[in-house]
Amino acid sequence: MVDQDSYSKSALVDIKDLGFSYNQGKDETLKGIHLQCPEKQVTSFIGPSGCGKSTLLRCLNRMNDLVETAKITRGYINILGQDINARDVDPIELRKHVGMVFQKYNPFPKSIYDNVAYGLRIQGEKRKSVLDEAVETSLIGSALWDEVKDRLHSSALGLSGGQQQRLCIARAIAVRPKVILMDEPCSALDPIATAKVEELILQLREDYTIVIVTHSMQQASRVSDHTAFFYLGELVEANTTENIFNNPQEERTEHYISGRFG
Amino acid sequence: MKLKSITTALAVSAAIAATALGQSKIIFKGSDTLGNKLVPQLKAEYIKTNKDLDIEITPQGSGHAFSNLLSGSADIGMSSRAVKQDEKDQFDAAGKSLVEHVAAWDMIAVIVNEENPVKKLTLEQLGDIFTGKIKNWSEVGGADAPISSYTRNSSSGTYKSFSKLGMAGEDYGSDCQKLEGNQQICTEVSKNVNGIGYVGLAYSKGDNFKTVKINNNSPKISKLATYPLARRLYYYTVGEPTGQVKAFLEFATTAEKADEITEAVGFIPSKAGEQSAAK
Amino acid sequence: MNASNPFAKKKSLFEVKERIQLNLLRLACYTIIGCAIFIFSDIVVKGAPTFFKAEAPFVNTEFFTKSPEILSVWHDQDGVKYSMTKSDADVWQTENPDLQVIDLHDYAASGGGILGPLLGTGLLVVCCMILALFIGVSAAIYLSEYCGKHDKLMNLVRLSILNLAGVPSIVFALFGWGIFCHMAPIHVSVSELSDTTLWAFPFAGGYISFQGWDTSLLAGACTLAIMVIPVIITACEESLQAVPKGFREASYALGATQWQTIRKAVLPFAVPGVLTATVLGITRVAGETAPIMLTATVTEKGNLPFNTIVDEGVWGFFSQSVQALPFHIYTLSKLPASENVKPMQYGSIFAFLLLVMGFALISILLRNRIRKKLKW
Amino acid sequence: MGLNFNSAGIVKGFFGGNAYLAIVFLLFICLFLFKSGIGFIPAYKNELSNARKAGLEVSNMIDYELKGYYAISAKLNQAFTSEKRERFGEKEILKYVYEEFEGLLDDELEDNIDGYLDIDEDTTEKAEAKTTLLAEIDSACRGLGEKFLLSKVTPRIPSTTSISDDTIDSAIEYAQQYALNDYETPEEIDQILTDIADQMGALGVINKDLKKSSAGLEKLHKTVETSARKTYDILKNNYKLRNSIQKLKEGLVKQSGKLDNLTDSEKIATQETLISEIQTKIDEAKSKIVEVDTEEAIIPIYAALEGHPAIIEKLRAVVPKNIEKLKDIDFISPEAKEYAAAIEELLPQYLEILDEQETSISNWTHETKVSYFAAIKAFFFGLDWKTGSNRQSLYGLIPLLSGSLLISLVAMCFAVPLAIGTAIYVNQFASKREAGILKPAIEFIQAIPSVVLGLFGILVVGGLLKDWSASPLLSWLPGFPINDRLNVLLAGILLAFMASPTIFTLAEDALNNVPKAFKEASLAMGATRLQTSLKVILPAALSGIIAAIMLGFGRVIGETMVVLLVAGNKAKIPNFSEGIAVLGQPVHTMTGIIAQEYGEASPGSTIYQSLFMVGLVLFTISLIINTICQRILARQQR
Repeated sequence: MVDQDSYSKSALVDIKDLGFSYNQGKDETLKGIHLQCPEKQVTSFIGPSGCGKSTLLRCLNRMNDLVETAKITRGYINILGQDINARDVDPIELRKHVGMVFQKYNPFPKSIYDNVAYGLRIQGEKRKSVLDEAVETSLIGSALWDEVKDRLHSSALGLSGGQQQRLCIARAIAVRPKVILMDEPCSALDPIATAKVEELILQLREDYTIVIVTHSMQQASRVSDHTAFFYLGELVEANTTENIFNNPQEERTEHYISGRFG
Repeated sequence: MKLKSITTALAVSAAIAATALGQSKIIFKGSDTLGNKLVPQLKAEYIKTNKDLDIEITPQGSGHAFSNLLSGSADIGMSSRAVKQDEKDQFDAAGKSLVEHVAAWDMIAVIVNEENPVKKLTLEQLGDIFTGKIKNWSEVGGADAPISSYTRNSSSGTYKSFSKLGMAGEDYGSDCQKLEGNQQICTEVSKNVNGIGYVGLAYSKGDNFKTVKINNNSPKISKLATYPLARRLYYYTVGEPTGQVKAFLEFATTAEKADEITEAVGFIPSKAGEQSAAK
Repeated sequence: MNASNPFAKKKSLFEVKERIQLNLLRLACYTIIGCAIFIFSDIVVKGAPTFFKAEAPFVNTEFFTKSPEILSVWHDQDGVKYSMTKSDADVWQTENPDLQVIDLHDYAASGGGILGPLLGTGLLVVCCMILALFIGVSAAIYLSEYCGKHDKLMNLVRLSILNLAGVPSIVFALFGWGIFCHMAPIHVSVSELSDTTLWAFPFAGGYISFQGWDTSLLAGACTLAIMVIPVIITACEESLQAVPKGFREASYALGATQWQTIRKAVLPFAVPGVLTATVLGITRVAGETAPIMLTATVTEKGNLPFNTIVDEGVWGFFSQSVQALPFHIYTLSKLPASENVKPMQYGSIFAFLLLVMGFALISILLRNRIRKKLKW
Repeated sequence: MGLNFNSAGIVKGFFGGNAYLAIVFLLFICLFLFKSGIGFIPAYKNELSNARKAGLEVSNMIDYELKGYYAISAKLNQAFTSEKRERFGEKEILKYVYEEFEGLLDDELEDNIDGYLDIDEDTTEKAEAKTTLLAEIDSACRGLGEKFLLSKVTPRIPSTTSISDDTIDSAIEYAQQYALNDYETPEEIDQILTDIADQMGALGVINKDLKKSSAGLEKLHKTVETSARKTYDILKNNYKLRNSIQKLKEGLVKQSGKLDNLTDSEKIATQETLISEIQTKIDEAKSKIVEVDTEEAIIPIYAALEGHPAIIEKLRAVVPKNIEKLKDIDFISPEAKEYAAAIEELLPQYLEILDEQETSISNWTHETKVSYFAAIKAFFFGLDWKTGSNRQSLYGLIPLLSGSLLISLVAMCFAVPLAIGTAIYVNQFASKREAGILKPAIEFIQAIPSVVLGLFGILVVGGLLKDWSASPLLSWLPGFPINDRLNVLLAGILLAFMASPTIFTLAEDALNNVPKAFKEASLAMGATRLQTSLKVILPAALSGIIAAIMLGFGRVIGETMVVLLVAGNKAKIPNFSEGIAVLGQPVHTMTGIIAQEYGEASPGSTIYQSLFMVGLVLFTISLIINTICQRILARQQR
């Protein structure tokens, strides 16, 4: 089995026996997940479509609250040592600490500047100097600064797909979250843009804990330190990326990696 | 062949039926003053003895009477004013002659709210109120409050007779609110302390409003000769009436029962009116 | 409470502000609903007594079997109050000669029932919808099935149809009044030839004269039809467009002609849409007052519309003017505010609301049912 | 095959034919409206040019000067009245109480009095009867004081708390005199008025002087008006006669045409009489045409106008002098003081009017031709809508347009926040079940017929609104309590209720069309749902919402029945200078005028055409609004 201790020490996200259902507690989509994501590392979720990996990701910042019939059936998720489904947790505050980047890049129909500044503004920040600085840092952090610094106030929708996705990442890191969740961030991008985003992910690892859902095993192996393989709502195996790809413990993992199903 | 004969028979019998029934409908159009009270009641009385007759009444103002008579869509036009020269010209131009029948006498009552301290007005003051020269009640001895004047709309005959009788032919001021009928004026005056309006005599009794004396004359039948706002109401027909129309008009203008109804409704029967006006 | 909870709710002024804002939004919503409830409850509470009665058959049949008549209200020397239609009052007076009639008031169109207006509205709506559906649905089929999406002329037509759907009803009323009441062609005998006619030529023993139909059922129905045609075309075209393209392609692939395709593979699936459009149109048409006020209605009429067909034939039937519920309500609105008139006022608007709302409800139910049956 | 092809063609032709029929209808509407409306311009031009030729125009100008003066004199009158009440309270009250008695007598004793007056004393019985009646009247008069509910009347007399017994007694006496003296008001009562006027001192003098000062102008106005009216009426009549001759001639042609088809000799004979009758009528009409030489008829007007500058010069001197004198008067009544101040404010305006009108009157000439453009301008920018007038009918759109716009604006002020707020709430915050109830419920409101809403407004809302406006909580607002029950506010509120569902449905659609991704992205940033709605979703849906608002506006401005019933129908430009009090004023609307005046209009008359012009304006407004909205929505869909 996996060497639990080696990464539970610095685990920022700690999932215990998590059960989740989209249907008022019936028909569990996630069945008893145990998983830990270590701090300042990249954890990737892989698995065939419908295996629950995206669902789990959305549980981490309680985006599933938006689905009225969704319900955590058992277990808990600890982030920064706090059960995020506890009663006194405000999902709004949680999401300020757990940022998210989506499958399809979705900048707001506003200017580039407004997009990046959005997170700070909703937190009540009004000082222009602070906003300017945050926008610059975030855009530099997302490797977009050089490309857009001359047109910060033009519409974000005028950027190319890859740029838009990086803008979304810039928007997410502008509020300095602890964790960034990425839901197949490259699936809508061409290979060159994908490479740029992957490069960026590796860069961001320095400062952030990243959880990424991906369809592409190559991507998982390229960017992540740890990999978890899901199948039909169960966590089949979680380990360092190296171990998963070179030395899978479970037969199903091996089959999936070698492309026999999925 | 058989088919043809059947159709012919049908057509003939239909034609006979149609002629036998003759004209079974009288259409009234025009004055709201006449058409909302007097004519419906006359009708109710009249069809007791003429069960087959259908009488349609659409009171929307005297102006309707002449436009509809001209186009032939009315048999009798009700009007609260005499026909205007240009209207007459239109009939002349169309080769039609307009025949006038006096329906009744009416007095235009000026009404104000019950709470209003003003009890009498001179004809001049009245005219000035409606032309917009006088805008505040205190100018005619009332409270210091703006006057809200209510008039009928411009297709009404009362609108025109009032401007002729009460305003020396001057135009209404733009402050007047044009309402749809006598009853609406009563309602608004009864709800507005500062309101003033004019209605036909038949509408002058009600809750929360009272009539005003004009030149020291109240609108009462005995004052017909001296009350400045007295007028005739008319029925108009195109050409001398015939058939059902003639029968109805005869009933409406001469029958005793009709006079009773006229009086009960609040108008003055034409005969009595002419007599006391002559006095 | 976990003091070290990093995600704890932060109590601040901001939160209060936000809550206030949210409640303002909620307030906006419930203000509208509240107003609606106020209006409905007021009408229902005050209208229901006219509508129903305590003993069997629980419905005030008189209200639905009589036309509007004059209402007489008075009291006798003992202070007993009476309120009945003028004709009943006359009977009563002959039967009770020893009771005095004191303080008699008459109110026009406030007694009796609403049969005449109800029938008139029904006739107007039926005639109008027959015309409008015939033209509207055919036009929609042509626009949707025979014209391409890129036919420039037709796109212009579509745009103008959309625009016309928003034209105020009074403009249609004015148009209908000018055209149908004053200019439409009519077959008349020489003696009926009007002097205001635009043009006349002899035909079949009489004249075809462009002198208009006066205020009549037909003029009203045509005016309403023209008003509602844009609505029907738009809605029908939408429902035809919603039928998947695959259906048509499958049908063509089997060798069907265009008409066969439309007949068998498109129209059946567009029926719910057409039906909804119809009911939508009815709801709009039944509620309109201005167009029929100018073109079709009379305030008081003794005969019911159907009696005319016996006396005057089909043309007489269509050329008669009718009473209509909305116009009846308009007449009632001019009456003085009096307790004696209120039963009729509220009863009429209650009946009218039920009618129109009923159609709105039917449209929703119908659509749902048919949708369930035909799913693709 | 061939048959198939043919039937397909027929089917296509059938549908196509119907489509084109629809199009033809729609095109026809535009054409017909345009055609009927456009005839208005020459007709109106003719009326305007007649008014100018006859000199009615210059009479209007003088009237305008007089109006400025009346505004001042009305205020002075009010000042005079309140001052009078304050100074001569007791006599005023006596007069008032007397009038109250007089009314009571009229109501209750008229039969007795009439009887008494009609009896001649030729027989003893009759004399006796007369005495009895006299006694009856006498006692009834004595009883008046008790019947007369002082508590009900006292508050109606300003600055009075109680009425003394002496006053009542003498009032009763006067009332009796009135009754027995053939309804003659006793001289003493009439005297009160003159007494008071005599004793008003300086204010009375000012009042009198001012009244005298305008007499010259009034006389001039009358001269000009009478002379102009005479010419104008003839011109108007001639125009009508020419029109009817035109029509008669057409009729003649028509009837003569019929003659050709007739074979029966009897019918031919009647037809020929008919034709000859028409011919006589034409001749008659022709003989009625009075040729007036406008050049000659205008001469007296010019002659009268020569005196105009002198009159104005005098007014310019007298009016300010008198108003100056007002300052020296010690007003007892505070109201009178206010009125005096108001008069001072009015003065410069009045002098301005005098300057303006004097130049335009001196520049005026009856010879300038009225252009078509002037007629168009007089329609679109005319400040008066006056139809069925005894003198000149005026068709100015501005009062109607401003009324329509004001009502729509008020309606939108209520409807937009409500509807948009509701749309945001239902779309973003309501639970699925809640939204499932709310949405159809609000859409249901759309089906309420407007006439029902209008009647409801008259029966319920109008009264409520007036009562609420009288509440002391609102009395700080200018114009509250509202005077008229039918007003802009009432119409606005009802229309807001009508427009809300329309705006709601379209705005909700627009919000729905915003991609879900925006919402998710914002929420994932830690924005609250409200922040998300207001900062991301609302801006993204903005164009759709604007379209929704515009369509709502289009619906409101085209609504007829509600405004016809509750807007008050006063064809005057609302007085915006009163600020928020403008909401309490009644106005007239474009839709309302069509519904109200169509009965007056027979096809072809000027008013008929003017109504079509108004219809055309409405049509254009709705077309513009719709086109813009279609553009916005189409762009949004892309």
